[in-house]
Amino acid sequence: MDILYKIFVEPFLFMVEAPDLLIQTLWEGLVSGVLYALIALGFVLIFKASGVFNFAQGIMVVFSALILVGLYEKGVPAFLALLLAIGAMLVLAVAVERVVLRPLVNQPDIILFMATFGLTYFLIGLGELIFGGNPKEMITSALFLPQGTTELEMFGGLVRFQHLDIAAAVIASIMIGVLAVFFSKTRIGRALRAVADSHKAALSVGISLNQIWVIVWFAAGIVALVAGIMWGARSGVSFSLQIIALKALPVLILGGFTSIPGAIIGGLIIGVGEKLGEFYWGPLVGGGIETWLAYVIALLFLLYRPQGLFGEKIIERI
Amino acid sequence: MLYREAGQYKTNYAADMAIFPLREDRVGIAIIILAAYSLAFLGNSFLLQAVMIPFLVFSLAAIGLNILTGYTGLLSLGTGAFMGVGAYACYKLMTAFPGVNVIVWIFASGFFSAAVGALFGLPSLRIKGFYLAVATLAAQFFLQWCFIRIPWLVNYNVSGALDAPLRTLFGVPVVGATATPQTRYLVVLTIVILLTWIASNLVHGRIGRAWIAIRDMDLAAELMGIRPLQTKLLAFAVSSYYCGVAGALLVFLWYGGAEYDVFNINQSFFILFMVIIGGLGSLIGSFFGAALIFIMPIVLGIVLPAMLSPFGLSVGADVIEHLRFMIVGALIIFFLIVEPHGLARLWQIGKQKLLVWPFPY
Amino acid sequence: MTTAAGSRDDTFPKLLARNARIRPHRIAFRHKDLGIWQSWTWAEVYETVQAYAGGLRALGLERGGRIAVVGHNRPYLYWTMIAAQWIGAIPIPVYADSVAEEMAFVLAHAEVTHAAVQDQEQVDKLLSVSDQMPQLGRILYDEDRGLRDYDHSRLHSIRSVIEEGRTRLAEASEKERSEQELRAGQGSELAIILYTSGTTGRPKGVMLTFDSVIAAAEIGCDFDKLDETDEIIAYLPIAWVGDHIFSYAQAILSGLCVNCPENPETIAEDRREVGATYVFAPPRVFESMLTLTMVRIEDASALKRRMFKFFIDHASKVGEKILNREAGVGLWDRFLWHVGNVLVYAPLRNRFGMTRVKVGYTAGEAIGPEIFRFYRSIGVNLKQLYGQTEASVYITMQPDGEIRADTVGRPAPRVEIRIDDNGEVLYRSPGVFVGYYKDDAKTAETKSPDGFVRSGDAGFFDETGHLKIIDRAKDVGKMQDGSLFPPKYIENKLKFYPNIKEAVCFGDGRDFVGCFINIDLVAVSNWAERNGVTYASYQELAGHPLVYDMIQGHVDEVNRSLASEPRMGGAQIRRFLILHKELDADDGELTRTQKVRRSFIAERYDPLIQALYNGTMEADISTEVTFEDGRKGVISARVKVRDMTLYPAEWAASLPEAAE
Amino acid sequence: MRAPDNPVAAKQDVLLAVDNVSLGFGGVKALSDVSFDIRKGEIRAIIGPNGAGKTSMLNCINGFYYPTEGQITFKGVKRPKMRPYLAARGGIARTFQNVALFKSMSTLDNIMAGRSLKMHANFFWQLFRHGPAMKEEAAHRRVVEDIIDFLEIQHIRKTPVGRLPYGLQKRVELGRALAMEPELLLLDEPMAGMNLEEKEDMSRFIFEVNQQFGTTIALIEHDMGVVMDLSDRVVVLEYGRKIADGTPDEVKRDQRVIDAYLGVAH
Repeated sequence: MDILYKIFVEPFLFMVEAPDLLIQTLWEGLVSGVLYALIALGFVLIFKASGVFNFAQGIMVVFSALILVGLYEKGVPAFLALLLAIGAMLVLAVAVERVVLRPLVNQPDIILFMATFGLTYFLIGLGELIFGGNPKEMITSALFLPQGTTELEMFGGLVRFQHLDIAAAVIASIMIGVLAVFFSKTRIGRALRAVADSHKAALSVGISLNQIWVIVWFAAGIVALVAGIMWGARSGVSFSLQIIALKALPVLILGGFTSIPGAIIGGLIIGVGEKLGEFYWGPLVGGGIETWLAYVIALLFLLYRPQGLFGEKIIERI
Repeated sequence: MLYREAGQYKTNYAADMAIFPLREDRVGIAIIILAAYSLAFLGNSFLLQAVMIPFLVFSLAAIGLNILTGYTGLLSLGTGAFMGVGAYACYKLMTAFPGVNVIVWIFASGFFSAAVGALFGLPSLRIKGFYLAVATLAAQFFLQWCFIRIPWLVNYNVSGALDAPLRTLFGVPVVGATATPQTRYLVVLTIVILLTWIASNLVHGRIGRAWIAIRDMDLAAELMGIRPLQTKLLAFAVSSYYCGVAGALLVFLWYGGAEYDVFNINQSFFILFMVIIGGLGSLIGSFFGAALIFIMPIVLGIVLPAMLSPFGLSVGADVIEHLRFMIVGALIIFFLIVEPHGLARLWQIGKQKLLVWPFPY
Repeated sequence: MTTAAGSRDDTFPKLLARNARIRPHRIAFRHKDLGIWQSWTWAEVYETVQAYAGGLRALGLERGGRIAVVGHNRPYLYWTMIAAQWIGAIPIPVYADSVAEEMAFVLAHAEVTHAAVQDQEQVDKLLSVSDQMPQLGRILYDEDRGLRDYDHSRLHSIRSVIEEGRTRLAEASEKERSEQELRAGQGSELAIILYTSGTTGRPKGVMLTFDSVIAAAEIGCDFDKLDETDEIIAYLPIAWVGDHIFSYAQAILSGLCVNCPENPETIAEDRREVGATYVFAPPRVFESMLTLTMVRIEDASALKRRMFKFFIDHASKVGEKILNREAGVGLWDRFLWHVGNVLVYAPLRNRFGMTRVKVGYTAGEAIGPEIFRFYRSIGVNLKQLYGQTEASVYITMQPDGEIRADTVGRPAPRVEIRIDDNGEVLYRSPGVFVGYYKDDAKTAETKSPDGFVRSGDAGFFDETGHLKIIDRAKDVGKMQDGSLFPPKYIENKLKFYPNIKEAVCFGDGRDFVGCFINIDLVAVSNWAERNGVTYASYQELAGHPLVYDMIQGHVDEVNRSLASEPRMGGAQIRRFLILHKELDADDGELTRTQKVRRSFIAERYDPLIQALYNGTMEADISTEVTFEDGRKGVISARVKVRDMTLYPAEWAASLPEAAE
Repeated sequence: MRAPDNPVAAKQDVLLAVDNVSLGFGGVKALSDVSFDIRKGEIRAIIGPNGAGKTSMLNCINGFYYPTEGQITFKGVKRPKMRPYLAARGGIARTFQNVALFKSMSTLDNIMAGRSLKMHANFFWQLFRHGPAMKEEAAHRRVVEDIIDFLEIQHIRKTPVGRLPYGLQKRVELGRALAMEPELLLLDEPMAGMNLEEKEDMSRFIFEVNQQFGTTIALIEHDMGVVMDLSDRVVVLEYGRKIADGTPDEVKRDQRVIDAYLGVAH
């Protein structure tokens, strides 16, 4: 009975008793949720347009941030480095389309999935070869990202809002908004949506499939760069970031692989759920449950609704 | 070219359905097994310890994953954790019952990972494809967390690591610091051969057909009375058994002790590479994949410095490491482009060519 | 030895009993059925046949009665023959692919009262013409598939007949009677009647006694030292004398094992599985295997093609000598041949299912010398023999070490040969037939009172004592200018080319030789694919100018070779055309053994012959054809004619040794 | 080819009854209020224009879909909501409109897979592929060989089905269904995309299955000639509703059927 009490009653009592801590936890969850969503967005972009489950999205986050920081360290001005990093993402998109996607067109999903594994290895090797394997500091101030903390007093306690987190939330929201507009209002965006529905439809819009792949990979690259800057600013730029990128998977599961709003909401749910779980229930089992809680949440959710939050009900046909 | 199948007629179904119906294949297998055993006496301990033992261990794990992903079509990213379950179970059994022969515990440890695997396979009835991969990812991270957080698993060892106590077989040390690479190689080889034979029996019989049926066309399979959940759970269990045994072998007959970190997500990916590059749905492909993915970096590590030094290039160990990553990554893409069905398909094509030689078909 | 010693075992049932006694556990028959090679030992066959014989007697088959056997090579059909012989009845095997009318003629002519057939298809055929053979009482079948709902008052499954016999044999008296029946058979009695399809007219029933069939089988068994370890694959029509001697008589005599393929579609694979040690096939089988080989090799990679060509060329230089164990092959050449053996010859033999072949025979028609040499050069001990139904096969054979492509060998043991004034070959042997069934006139025409039989073939002995067959005696014609016109000789030269499936030459009594050519669809379509020739139908392909060009090249080569041979220079082909349809046995253009019916073709394609000889370059033709399902239709086409330039004959127009 | 008054079907034993079945996906109604029965031993055709709900009907019958309204009674037992393998276990086998073979397996293995329900050798023996497991394999192989023989596909026994031409694939699929020794065999357009000769063969096989093994057959087919020739009774669907039911002759004369289906050249 004691254990049930500890699981089902005590944490909630604690939430009510110290609402400031709850707010703090929710806020932190929200911020990481937005960033998860941003990474997941990269997956969604590529998955929607090419059906490729891009495992390398995580490494692209690290890789792009690494280029930015690495170039800056070598004396390149910050915003030039930013432009160059964007350029590198374009080069990567073109290269991936030429070397990986084009030869593997029409192969089963798992083969393309594995190819992005190969890409991951390649990028890890390349990144470390050029910039070394040591973790780096994100060039926060050079990019004029805000620093410092605002402490608000509420509910009888202090709640800390890091300016960086606020900026991250705002930038990510803007990014998401831009993408949404891009998809619904521009010709290319509509073409991309058409591709998601059928490849033939895309051809009728007058954009070749190859071009579309380059565009989405480039877009995903930019999203990765933004995510990389934000994550990097919070926890440094290193290859361990790619594990965080794996968190995008449960996000995608919740939101569905093809839905942008799904990715956002899924990101928030995972981010918040994870932080709440760690803070209120983690101590019961010795902590550290953040590493797996997201997946278990996704798994439980899947059992209830296999098609995700925004996916359509799958009607199996034979 | 080497085949002389003329005159090899079958007068009963058992012979016709044999796994190697042609004499030449049987002879080939016998030669390979013989060569593998003689290697124990011919090879030096570097070859046995650093190449052959890990190659065999990874082959076994790859067979395990292949049963799940290759034969049954269920993508798993939790291989590393299932291997870990086997290793930890073996450790607990070995230390709790030191009197029982360690070989028994190696085989028994697989049952624990089988049970855990089946448990995490339960969602497979409802979810498919990448969605299922996430379920196995949950297994991976959850189990890894368990390895760290439950000190009971390492008998409250302060280092938190698994160690390998001395265990003997017929008086010869097989586990522990004093076990020679030769002995360990022989034990690993025998276990791998035995389990490969069993896997081959399974995949060629009713169970294997059910697995493949589920993979190829799950709805049709179900409409023919193949129970999806049972079949998939069996695949999870058998697959995890193999991974578990491989994990136990990895810790106690190769590393001689290990930390939880051995069974991380990268290990899972590593095995998955082997299966994909080797060939989904092929036992021999598992060996090829293990050979390529495991041995290639070793070879690169030896070859690259030799190749780069004439150009006066800096050849620090870290550079080699980075180049290795790049080359492995590029090769994976290259192999997928050249032969998406893996090395096993090349092998099969080669055999077919030999069979119809000198004709092209 | 394995041959029938003494006179005791002078019938096949007696020989079977002997086999069951001396080698009860050796495998006698295998049949690829239900996916595996079902096997029967001699003891099992003996037991089954004895029961079967009793069952047949119960169905009213009597000594001297006749039973037709219709179908592909199946153990139960072979056993029908031996069971019938057990009780003194005469089995009459019939070609399985005969149309109902042909079958009705034979069955009515032979007055059969019983028929044992393979399956529903044959039952239907017989029932459809049952009014033409009122004496046919009972039909037995091997496969019951689809026959369930048939009226079974006169229909029996072979297995039920055997079962019935088995029940009866349980009684001692019946057993005794069965043994009596077995002993009652005499070697001098009629063993079998084989209907030859003949190139003209209705089939004739060749009557053979046990003595002659066994004598003939002995010739073969002794000659090649066959024994119970040998394996043969039985896939040729059971009504053909070749199959009867090789897969029936010699099998029972020497105790070798007979393997029956699963069905006609799987023969190539079944042949490979069995890996026969003793092979018998008409030239067309070897021809089509070679054609397929060449076609497939064309699709191989360039390197492999060059390797193949190199070693095949090398084999054609030294392979035969090595097989013949002749001296004069250098060490290097020998070494190269062995390398070739590993890389090409042995794998090829394996693909042909000839890995274990001790000796193979080709007979029935002349084989193209190049084809013959090809097989020998890659190490297949292929030999030619010359034989006829009337001789129970054996007339001449090629002893080891004296194997040549252009002759058919020396007279077989116990065979005497005489060459007639007009060049016709006559022979006498223990294997010769009794006579044509119910056709004394024909018998008298063919068989002289002193026992010599007219072969109908023209030939001569060369200086080494080997017989050389030129053509059918009546077919060797003379042209206007008196030069010799051996049509088949020319046609065989043409048919050597894989692209040419069939050729029909005309020239008797004419100014020059003209020729119809049938392209080989497999080879030519493959060629077309490689050369970018597109076509929609056989007809279009056959009429394609590029195909004509290619065939013209072949004809030109034949002409050159004819010009270089004695007396053949006048028989060069001056004009040819490619037929718009394949010659087909269903249309009566070929015999059931795939020989061309020259006169019938001449009549049917008269407008084309006119065109050949009146100088026009095109002619229209329409012919009636029979489709596979028996429907008839009309094909018409415009066929082009090509002119050839001739080579000057190198030899004078006389050949002193021709008519020895 | 066949007398309309089939003596077996005349027994009137109902094997499967469909009562007022409706089926909807979201807003779309695939079947509305369809009722008919299938009698033991008969060949029952389900025809109708494209999108009439024929395949949905079969999917309901073998438990792949569960009707939103109405019920299905099989062998006198009302069918609960269940997984399709239970329908298979109950004796319903089926082929598919778009061949649904296990494409990486050989013909033999595909048909062997159809025997899954009948094979029981335990896991232990499966590990060693000896003893009871091997004996069982051989025994079922024997049965499968009979089917191969019946369908005349000996020459492709060991060919991976993915390499076979379409017509042969359909034949193998029929073989796989036959391997289940079903009481009720559902055939979804068994002759679609076949040439005349293949159609004739397939008709013969279907007819012989019905005659020799007494298997009840329900088939969807577009070729009217085949349907009229082969079936004892025909049910006609249009837009998910039943518009006619009866012998081929009756159906042919039905005005609604003529309007809906037969009138248009098909």
